[in-house]
Amino acid sequence: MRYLYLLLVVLSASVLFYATLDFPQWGDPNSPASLHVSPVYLQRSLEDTSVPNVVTSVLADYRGYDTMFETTVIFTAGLACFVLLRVFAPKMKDTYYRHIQSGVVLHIKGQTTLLDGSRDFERIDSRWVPADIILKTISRFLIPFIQLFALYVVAHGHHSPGGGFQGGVILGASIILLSISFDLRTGLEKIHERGLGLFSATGVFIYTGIGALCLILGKEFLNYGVLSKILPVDPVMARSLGIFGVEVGVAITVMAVMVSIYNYVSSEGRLDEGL
Amino acid sequence: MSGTMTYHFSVILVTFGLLLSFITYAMTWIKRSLCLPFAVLSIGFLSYCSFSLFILVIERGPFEYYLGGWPPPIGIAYYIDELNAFLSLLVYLVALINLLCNRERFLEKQGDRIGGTMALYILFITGLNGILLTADLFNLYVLLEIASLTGYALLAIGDKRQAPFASLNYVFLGTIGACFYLLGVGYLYIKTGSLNMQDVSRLITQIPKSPTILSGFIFILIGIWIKMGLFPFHIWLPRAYTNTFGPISSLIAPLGTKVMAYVIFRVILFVFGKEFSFEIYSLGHVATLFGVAAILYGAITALRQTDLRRMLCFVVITEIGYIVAGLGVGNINAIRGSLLHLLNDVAMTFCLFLSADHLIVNTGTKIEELKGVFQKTPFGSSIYVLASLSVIGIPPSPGFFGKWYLLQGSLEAQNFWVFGAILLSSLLNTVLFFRTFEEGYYHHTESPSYGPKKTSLSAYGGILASGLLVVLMGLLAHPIVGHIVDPFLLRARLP
Amino acid sequence: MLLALCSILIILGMVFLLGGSVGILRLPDFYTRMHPAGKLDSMGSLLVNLGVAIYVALDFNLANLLTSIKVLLIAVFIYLSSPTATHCIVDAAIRAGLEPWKKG
Amino acid sequence: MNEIYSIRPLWVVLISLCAVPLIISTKRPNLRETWTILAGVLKLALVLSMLPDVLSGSSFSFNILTLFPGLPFRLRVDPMGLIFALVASFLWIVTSLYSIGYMRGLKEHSQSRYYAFFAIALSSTMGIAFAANLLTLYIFYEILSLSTFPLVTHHQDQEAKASGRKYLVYLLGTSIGLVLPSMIYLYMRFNGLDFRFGGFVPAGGANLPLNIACLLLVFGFAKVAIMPLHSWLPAAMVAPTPVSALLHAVAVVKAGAFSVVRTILFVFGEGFLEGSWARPTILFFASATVLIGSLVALYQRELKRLLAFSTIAQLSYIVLGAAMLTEHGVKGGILQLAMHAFGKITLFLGAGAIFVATGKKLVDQLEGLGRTMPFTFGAFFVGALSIIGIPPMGGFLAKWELLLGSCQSQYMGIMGVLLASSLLNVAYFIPLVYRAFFPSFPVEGKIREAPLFCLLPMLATALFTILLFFFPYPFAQLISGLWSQLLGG
Repeated sequence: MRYLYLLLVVLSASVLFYATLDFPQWGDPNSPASLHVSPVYLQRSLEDTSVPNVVTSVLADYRGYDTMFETTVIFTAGLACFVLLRVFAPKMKDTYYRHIQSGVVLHIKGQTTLLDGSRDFERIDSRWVPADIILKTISRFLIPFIQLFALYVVAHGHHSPGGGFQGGVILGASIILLSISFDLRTGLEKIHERGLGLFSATGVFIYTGIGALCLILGKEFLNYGVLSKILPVDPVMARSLGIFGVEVGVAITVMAVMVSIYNYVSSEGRLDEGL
Repeated sequence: MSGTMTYHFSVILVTFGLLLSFITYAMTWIKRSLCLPFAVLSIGFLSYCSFSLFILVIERGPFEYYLGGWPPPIGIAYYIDELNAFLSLLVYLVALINLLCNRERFLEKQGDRIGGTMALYILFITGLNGILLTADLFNLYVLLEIASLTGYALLAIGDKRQAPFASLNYVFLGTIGACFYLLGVGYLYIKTGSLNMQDVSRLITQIPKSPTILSGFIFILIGIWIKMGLFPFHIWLPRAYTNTFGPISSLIAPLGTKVMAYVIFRVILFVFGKEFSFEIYSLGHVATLFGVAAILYGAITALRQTDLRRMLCFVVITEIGYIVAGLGVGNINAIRGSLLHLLNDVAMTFCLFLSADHLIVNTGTKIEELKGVFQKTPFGSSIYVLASLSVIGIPPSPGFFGKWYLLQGSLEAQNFWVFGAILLSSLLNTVLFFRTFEEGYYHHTESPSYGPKKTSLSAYGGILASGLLVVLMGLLAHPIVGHIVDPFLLRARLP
Repeated sequence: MLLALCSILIILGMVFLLGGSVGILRLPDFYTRMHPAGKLDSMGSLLVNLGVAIYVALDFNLANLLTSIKVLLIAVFIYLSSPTATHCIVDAAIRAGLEPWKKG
Repeated sequence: MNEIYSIRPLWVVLISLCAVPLIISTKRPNLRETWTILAGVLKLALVLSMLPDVLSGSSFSFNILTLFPGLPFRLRVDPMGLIFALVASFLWIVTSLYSIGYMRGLKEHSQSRYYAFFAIALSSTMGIAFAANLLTLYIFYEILSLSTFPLVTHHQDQEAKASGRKYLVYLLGTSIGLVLPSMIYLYMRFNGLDFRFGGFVPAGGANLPLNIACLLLVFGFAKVAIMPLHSWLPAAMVAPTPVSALLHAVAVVKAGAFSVVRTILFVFGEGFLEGSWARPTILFFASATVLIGSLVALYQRELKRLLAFSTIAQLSYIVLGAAMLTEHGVKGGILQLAMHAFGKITLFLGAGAIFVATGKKLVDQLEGLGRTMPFTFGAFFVGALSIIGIPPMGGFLAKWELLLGSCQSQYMGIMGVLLASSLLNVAYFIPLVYRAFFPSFPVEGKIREAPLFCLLPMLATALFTILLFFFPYPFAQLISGLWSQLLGG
């Protein structure tokens, strides 16, 4: 059986090498790929969409439909984690509470909500690591900057590398950092499961909704130009704005999905105790 | 206005599918009890759209839809013809019936997660519809990812503990398949610079002998074959479909593989073209080989199974073999047979899995546990018998018509391998199904737990509807060939 | 003059980075290896970033000034995050019970 | 000859199918059986209503839908189909009445299912009779195989299971494995499968694939039980007796024989078969079946198995008659289709009546029963005489025509076969009846006549067997009409 697999690998590799026989030269400006459609994108991007970054205009406008599904793929990943991992069960059987002043830890068997919300006690994880003051302070300081940067990346996609996916990832990372450096419950206090769920759906909904809005306004799906009917701009600028709206949607979904995947995976779907 | 609206139905089908699935998921966090009714309504609405689209295509002939208003090859286009409009209608019907039939079971199994499950459910059929309608090779890949991802997630919801592992196994193989497809599309792009099917097809005819194009062809073909579960690439299929939650298997088993089979036809006939595939390179021999192997392997291995649903999985593998073998024979009657069989198989496999699932709920998954089930649930089991007879190919069931064209085509091409394999597998299928009939029919169990599980009226309605679908497909076989399959073949420039 | 300064800064930074890399490879155990990874890398990247910032700002206008500020900000954030990360890793290792290396 | 486009043939087919939901839905046995009988009477009335028109030379036809290009799902009533339909629909009523007595007498289980499948089987038999092309016939043929499966395996025990398997393997195996390929080949070559008098296959019997196709069809319709594809028939004897009667006299085997006659006369026809080697092959196998079947019947101890082998032999008469392709041969074959039905059903009903009244199945046990059950055995005697072919029983007419036909044909050997077989028939029937009336030892025990519901149908069929000798008018007329059409076409 092992040799069979080896044979398969060799076969695939040989087909791959065989394919290279007819490859155009590396970076050849006369290769078919750079003669057929690409020049159109390069020349017309700015006048069609008023977006100088060709990557963004191809991504979100010329082939915006693909990107919509890519965003949906991310949404689906979050959805799959929710469906497969989420356990709507009550809290862990055993809970631990720490008296903040004295540092005494109470191990409570069975369920209780008595000490929740108490000022003197804090709930801690069963495998508790004492709070690290350096980490907490630094992340508290850094997180706003990270989020600011994320917004910058989202907004700056028109001009420089960036856009919804990258910005969303950075935004999500900031919240995951919060959950790691404090604990899962702190992260969930800032943005709880319901919010994440709604955000992840809302983001893709914004993308698809903008497309559908174009449809309702009487043009093809995702034909942002028609948004000029409701926006006080010309069709080209409307395309640019449409792309921006879409990018925002992508960022929201990516952020929410990243965080919720982290939450579900790290807490085995209970959203009770994290890493 | 209404005319243009129906023109937009092509894209509404897919994008509103997305929108509705997002809302369904969001509903989890607003009012959970509304998720399921909303999902049912959504699929109902989409089925209606699909039906209007189908009527439109039948009335006016095929048309293109430019997404974002960019004409291809700059943008992405949809190409809607009779065949894919009909298949999409079938997909929605199957999804609707399956959901209606298994509402309670979904709710019981998934509880508070029902919103997410329903969103995945809608996304899955939406992805399949996108695959059907698109005319862009890369867009097809993206939608393939959607359909696969949702498929993995749905299949991991298991009756049995092995379900997640089986699904993981599928994830690995499915990813390899998708990668191969993407690699192939990449090679085509390197040599043509385009992703639109029509455009690529035009450009390929200028450089048919390029090794890169050939490699792309091979990779795309193998990628899709893995996804559709053709014989040597099928190993994920029985495990994934057997262990999963029953209503999921009755959704994915009929739809997943058949839509991929449609992609094969689309790619071979409309991208690479008949000359490239059959005359320059001898796809015919390869496909015949694989197809015959799949038919025989599926039919023989199915005989060895003790688990009912696993047995049906091998029946699915056999059916895939028919479709590929018909493609391999390559003349008009055989391909007509393949396509007709593909369409019929959606209905047949669906009915088979749905009714078998009903039997399984009442007894157990093993065939020997079926004892006396025909007395317990005479209605469900008679639909099971109907579907089985259709798979065997008893006229006037739909299975018969597909086989007839396949046999006629292979006889015309003097391809006796395919001819013999189809006949033999029909006979083996007879043995196979009558084995289950015997178990169900003969043994009385007079135990105190005797009596059917409580089954709601809608479940019976769903099973009945699936049976009716099979009967209708059989009765309408000739119009289907005349109005749906033949125009498709005509445009593929088959004689 | 300033060009020479930034050359010196960048080269010095590289020396620190090289030292850090050699240290990670050559030092005997986990804790000692974290030492160059934390300290020398921070110093090296600070120097290199400083050099780059000055180099960019040589041709003085608003855009370049902004760029050089961005580069300096990178240095600041590396200075914040890199030691914290090292600290956390070492902390985790101590909690996990990894014994420090003792000669002999 | 004019065609009447009418929905009536479809109604004939559907009427018993429509009765199925009524039969299933009702809980009360009386009502259920009323539906059955009612459907039967209606069916017979509809068939009879078509008789005058068909006798005057017209035919009814009805297109249901198109299955393949140039190949509709079509019903057409011609004289030959009408003969079969008349026999089957009349005997359905008789069998249903008999079933009431039999099933209630033995307190059988699942009677609703039994009547429902009985009705479906009859529907498909009508479909076979009225099929206008080979594919339509094939469709109904398959439905008949499937709908009789639950009847054959009605007892649901180990023995029934084994015979059920055999039944299906033989019938479905041959129809999928042999008939289907041959049919597809013919369709491919001639672009249609419509039955035409004299066949649609052009003359020129040397064509190898066509010869093979012909043999595949004749042997593929395994319901006719030409050896070596006969062994399902004795196995299917485990069924309740009314089912055996249906299988062996009315629906199943006659459907096979009918299909073979259709194949020989309406698909291939004289022109093709004249010079082909398929025809001698068929004649050889049919003759062998006649002789071997009768010989094997001599050695059977169980009454129903004896009748089964007798059926195997008698069915091949029909094939012989058709394959002789002479006027009297064909007439004899088709007459045999009707006459044998009446004779054999009388015998089966008799066997069933004996079983209901006494519980006896074996030939030896019949000793002396004729004294206590005079009506049953009287009817049995009439049936036996008809099968042997002794006047004044209907069977004689068929044998007479067959013998005339064999004189006309070039195969004189067939005459020998027919005569030898008649002698063998005498050899296995007469001692049986003789011993029933004149036992070699005194018989004790209280045995009474069979229940009235069993007795009356049997007497009716016996009476008809005799009447058909004196008044064969509709059948003979239909057959001459058919023959003149054959000559004309």
